[in-house]
Amino acid sequence: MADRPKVLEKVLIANRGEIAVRVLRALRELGRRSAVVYSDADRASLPVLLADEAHRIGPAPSAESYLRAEAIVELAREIGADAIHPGYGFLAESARFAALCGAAGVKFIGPPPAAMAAMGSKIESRRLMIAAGVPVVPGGEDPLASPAEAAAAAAAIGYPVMLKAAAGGGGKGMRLVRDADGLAAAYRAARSEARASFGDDAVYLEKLVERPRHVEIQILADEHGNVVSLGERDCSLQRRHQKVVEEAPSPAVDAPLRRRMSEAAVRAAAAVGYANAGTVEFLLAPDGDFFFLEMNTRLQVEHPITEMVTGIDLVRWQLAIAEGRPLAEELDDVEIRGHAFEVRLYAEDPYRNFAPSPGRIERLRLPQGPGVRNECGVYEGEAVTIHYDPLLAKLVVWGADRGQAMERLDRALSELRIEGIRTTAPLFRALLADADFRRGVVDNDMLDRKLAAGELTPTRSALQRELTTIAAALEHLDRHGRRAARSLARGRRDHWRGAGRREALRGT
Amino acid sequence: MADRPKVLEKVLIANRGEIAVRVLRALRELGRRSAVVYSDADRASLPVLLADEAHRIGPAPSAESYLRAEAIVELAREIGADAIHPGYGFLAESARFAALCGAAGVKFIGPPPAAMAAMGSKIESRRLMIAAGVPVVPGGEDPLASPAEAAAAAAAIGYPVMLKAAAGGGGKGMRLVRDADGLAAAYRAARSEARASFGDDAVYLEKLVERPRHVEIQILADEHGNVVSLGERDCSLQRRHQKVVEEAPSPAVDAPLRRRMSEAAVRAAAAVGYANAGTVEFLLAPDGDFFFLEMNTRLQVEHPITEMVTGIDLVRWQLAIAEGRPLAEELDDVEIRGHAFEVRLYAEDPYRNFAPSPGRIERLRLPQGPGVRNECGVYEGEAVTIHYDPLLAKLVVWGADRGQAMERLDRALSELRIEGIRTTAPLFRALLADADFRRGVVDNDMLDRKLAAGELTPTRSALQRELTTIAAALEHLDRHGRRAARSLARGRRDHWRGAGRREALRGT
Amino acid sequence: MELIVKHADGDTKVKIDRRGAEYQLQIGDQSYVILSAEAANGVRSLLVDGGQYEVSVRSLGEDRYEVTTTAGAATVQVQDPLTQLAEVAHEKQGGTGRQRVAAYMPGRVVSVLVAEGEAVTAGQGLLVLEAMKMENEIQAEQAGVIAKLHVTPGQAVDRGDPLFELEPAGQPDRGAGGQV
Amino acid sequence: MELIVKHADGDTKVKIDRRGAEYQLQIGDQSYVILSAEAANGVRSLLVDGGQYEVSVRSLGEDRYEVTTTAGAATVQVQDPLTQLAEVAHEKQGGTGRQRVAAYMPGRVVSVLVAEGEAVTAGQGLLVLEAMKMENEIQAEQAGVIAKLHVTPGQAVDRGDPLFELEPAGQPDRGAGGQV
Repeated sequence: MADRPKVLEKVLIANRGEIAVRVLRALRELGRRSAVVYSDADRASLPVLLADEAHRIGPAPSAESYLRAEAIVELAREIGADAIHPGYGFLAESARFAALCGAAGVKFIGPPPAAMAAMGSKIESRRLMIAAGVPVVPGGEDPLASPAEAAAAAAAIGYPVMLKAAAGGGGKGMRLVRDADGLAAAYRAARSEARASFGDDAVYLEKLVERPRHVEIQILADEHGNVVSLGERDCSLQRRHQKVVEEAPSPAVDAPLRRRMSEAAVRAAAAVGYANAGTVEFLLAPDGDFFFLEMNTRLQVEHPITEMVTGIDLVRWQLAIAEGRPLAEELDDVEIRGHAFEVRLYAEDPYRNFAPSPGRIERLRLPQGPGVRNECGVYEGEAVTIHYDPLLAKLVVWGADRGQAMERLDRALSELRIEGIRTTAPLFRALLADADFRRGVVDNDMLDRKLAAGELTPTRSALQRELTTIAAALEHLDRHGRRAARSLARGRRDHWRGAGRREALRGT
Repeated sequence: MADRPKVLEKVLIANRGEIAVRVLRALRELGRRSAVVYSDADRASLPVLLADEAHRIGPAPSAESYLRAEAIVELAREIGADAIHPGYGFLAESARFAALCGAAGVKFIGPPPAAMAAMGSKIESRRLMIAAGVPVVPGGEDPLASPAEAAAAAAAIGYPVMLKAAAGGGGKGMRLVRDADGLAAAYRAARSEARASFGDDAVYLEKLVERPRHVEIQILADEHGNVVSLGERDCSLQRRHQKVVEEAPSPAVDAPLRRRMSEAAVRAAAAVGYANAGTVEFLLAPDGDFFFLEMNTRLQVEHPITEMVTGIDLVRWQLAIAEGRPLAEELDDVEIRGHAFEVRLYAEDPYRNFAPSPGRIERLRLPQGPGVRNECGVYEGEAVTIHYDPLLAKLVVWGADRGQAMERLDRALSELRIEGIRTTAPLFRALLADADFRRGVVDNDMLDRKLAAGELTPTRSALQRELTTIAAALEHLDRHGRRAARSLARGRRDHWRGAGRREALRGT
Repeated sequence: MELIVKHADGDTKVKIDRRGAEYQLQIGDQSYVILSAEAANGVRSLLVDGGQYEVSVRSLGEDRYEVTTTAGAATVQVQDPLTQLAEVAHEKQGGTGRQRVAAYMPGRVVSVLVAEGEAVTAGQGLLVLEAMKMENEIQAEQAGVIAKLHVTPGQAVDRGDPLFELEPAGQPDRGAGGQV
Repeated sequence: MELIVKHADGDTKVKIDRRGAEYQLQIGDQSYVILSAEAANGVRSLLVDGGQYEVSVRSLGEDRYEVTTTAGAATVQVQDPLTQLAEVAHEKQGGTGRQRVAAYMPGRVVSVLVAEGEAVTAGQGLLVLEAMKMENEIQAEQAGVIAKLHVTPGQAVDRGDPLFELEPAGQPDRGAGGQV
């Protein structure tokens, strides 16, 4: 660990899109020189345009560009970068990459490789958390030899429980058991299904957390053993396990629960010798019990909502920590002010089952004004390619309370225009009209449930349809008014056009 | 005064540009219907595009559109608007307009006409403030009959003093007097100059406030007699008495002074039966004495910086107060968090003595990301006309402290692009490099002094000049590479072109 | 002038006339007087019945337009009645037949789940396309037989590239004018 | 290819060649290898000597360009040597003479401070234009005589409209090839 601060004068950002822009901004504010890598698909991307330096790292596919650990470390050395910021995704949680950086004398802006490795293993991290007194989902991966053994284990952790195949995955060999009566039959069924599916009939059980929320604690840890919590984010709104809306604070967390979760998160980080920014994810049960899920050993996509309610700049602190600076005292008891939401703007078509929607952004108007923050990685006129994660931008809003923040979000979405491609924006307006969401009564499966039931399908009002008709007719008249008049005089040729088209169809 | 809240369902905005957009956003967030008036020059302006309704009010000149008080009130009645928001400028401080609204049964979102009239008169407001115990600049407009009378008055208020012609203006008949020794001679000179200039030799004297700052207090007053202060803004950076940069809190104000100034401002508002949002402007002397300047009986241009450090939405409160709601208790002791700056982006060319710069905005990239708020009234592709105030947009930044806010401002300005017209943006980058500004050591005349001394003239580095050369050469080559090659073969015609131009010049 | 605006959910007939900046529109028995002003980049401000609406219209070619309102974007096609007649005539002559399906976005073919000549049911997965790190299964819109496959696994496709052709079940009957 | 880039503060000679996305530039004795990529709306990313620079170039016609860098905008003119020769020749033949001053922005003439035939000194106020609620005094760039006034108070002017013509002091001598 650094004895005295070593200023990181030049930092290489090993990422792209909005998170590269986020890190660039922090570096520019701190007066540090910023360098980005780019793939051929990203030569004229927004992060490149905003960077002090930009270096080609390979062709478009990630495996040949943003995932080339050795090449990126080599580049950092070549250009004299003092450090690498990995962003999220790509190499951000690769302990191997962090170690490569260390070996090359380039500071990795993140935790020590050992902490990453410990948290990267599901079994190892669970063991460490239990040892550190961090609550984990009761149960365990020890095989249960008989119905009686299963019944004893279930009684110990309490119903309902979930039987799972040790070799399993994908729901095969899984059985939900609500009470002791159903256990023996479910045990036998699960074993037999596990044998059939995986050739291994070992099963174990875990307590079932019903209607859980995903609540996570943001922590900062310096390289001198200090760890602080900056409160929670509620990320329960997920589509197929992908977060789409986050908020802070959580409507389900009060001050005492926040304190308990924060203490658990700080213990979790301390247990692995963590340093830098990190997030401890928990499942929160409706009764207020919470259970360690995993730790994300990097900056999170949704970090801005914590920044909005605390006033703390997490990326600045990542830099400061990497320079060996100790955490400031005022971080010990940060006050939460107001309420923040983040919605993720993906290039996906919510009217079409979230199909990817690459293409040129013909128009981009970001909302502005009070309480609005845009974390956007693209610009108007840019072509969104098929090569990477479809996250284009995040819209973040702040309000004095949850109600005001929702009003701002709705207002901001009404200003937002992304044209030429489809995005998830319409989903959020539908969500803002949903009574459960408005009351803050959500759980991790709610979005998928509602989508499956067709409840959140964005709709077009009769008025909007009429406007579409009007606008198209006006445009057509202005463009073709003269041509149309002419076409009356050559009706026969129009018939020809029709015939030509018919031929083409027959030819297929 | 309203007994119980009357919801203002539809509000007409009697303004244009960024302030119309600001008010629109608040209405949208509150779910109220918004209507704007537009002149012919503003038919496709940003406020029109964002409004629920838009109504033509006349041709481009303000006198025939935005200043047509009767027509605007009549329109409000016609369209069933419950209220009119005047923004700032135009009719915002017209007591007559406010009275017209009242007579028509349309709520004027601002103070009662009597309060506006009282504060609109320099002499009347000074009298009221003295009666209310609000400090005013010592001295007075009573003519001084002799050098002895002048000496007595000067001794009473303390040196230095300024002798002024009662009939005066423009510096004629003014004399600065630093001590008793110089008074008699200055008195005679001022009288004789006053007689020569105005045919009236009456002179009076006022205490001279040296190197004053412009510090103003934001207040909110409800219609039930409650008034609160939301702290101060420092607007000392002015060019020819026009504010260009504002910050909150003031680097010159500590907690006890803030309390004293706040108390004075609350007394000032109470003295005239004020209601709604208002600003009490003070001159702040380096020794901490402060003096009432005037009260602005409307929303200020620079209101966002107060919103940034308090978390309070002033336009929402304007609406709530106009609906007869009482101030919330939490407004009594609002905590200031962090530091905010606002810079005003005018369509003026700082490289050309701030000449107006109308034209089409060929490119507009607003800065985004943490701590940045744009209050922008225009869009890319819009033509800025010559008809109105040249304020295009305000860039507002927030930081955890003044240093971070300055870093953010510099970063945001580095992202900002407004092309096709010139703006004041380069001035602010020059200002951020100024040692006095960075230390917060400013006064009301500093900007003019430094500009006159050529200190803040934005400069282009050798590198930037080289880049300009390179970019132009590349563009020219890409456009004309082929044509240029051809032109070698027709050198004679190029000589002809030169000759043609010569002829044209001779013809003028 | 009369136009037909074809939405995904059906056609709307419009009678439209322009007088300067003012347009007179008739949709069904509803009449509108509309003021339109162009902002920039395809954006218009429409004043209709006391309301202001920001709409954005982008030409996609072939009289197709993408219109964006506050509710999002929709693609419509505008036809004058003569073109419309030609198309109706074509359909009456039994022009529908084999369904040719093209890629609606660029991507890579991950797997082909059917073989040429195979009978498929409506909704059955036919092939999997990958774009933006997400896999998308292309399903049969109706029952029929795979008449032709144009792609193989691993192949990159562009928007508009043909993927396969489907001969709908019972099609020959319908083509001969019989009732299904 | 050789070009002359004319800045407000002087001319710069450039030798430039393109090979694909790579440009070779020589300015004075400084050589550059530059990679350029176009973003959108006139914006380019230039990679020069390990630095990335976002520049924006807009053609103003007649080989004039407005270039915006982080330091703001500047207008330059690019000429190839032949055009340059033509202009130099023209100046040598004494083509400069009466100075014609045009409005550089649209506005309204508030007042005219001089009369035709009046002798003026450099820096003297000649007329006042109003635009955007601000008044702007137009001053004489050099001493001379007002040869012609094109405007009267109250008149609206467009960008480029002639305001007045100034016959510089001593001009007839210069025109005849004499030394001033």
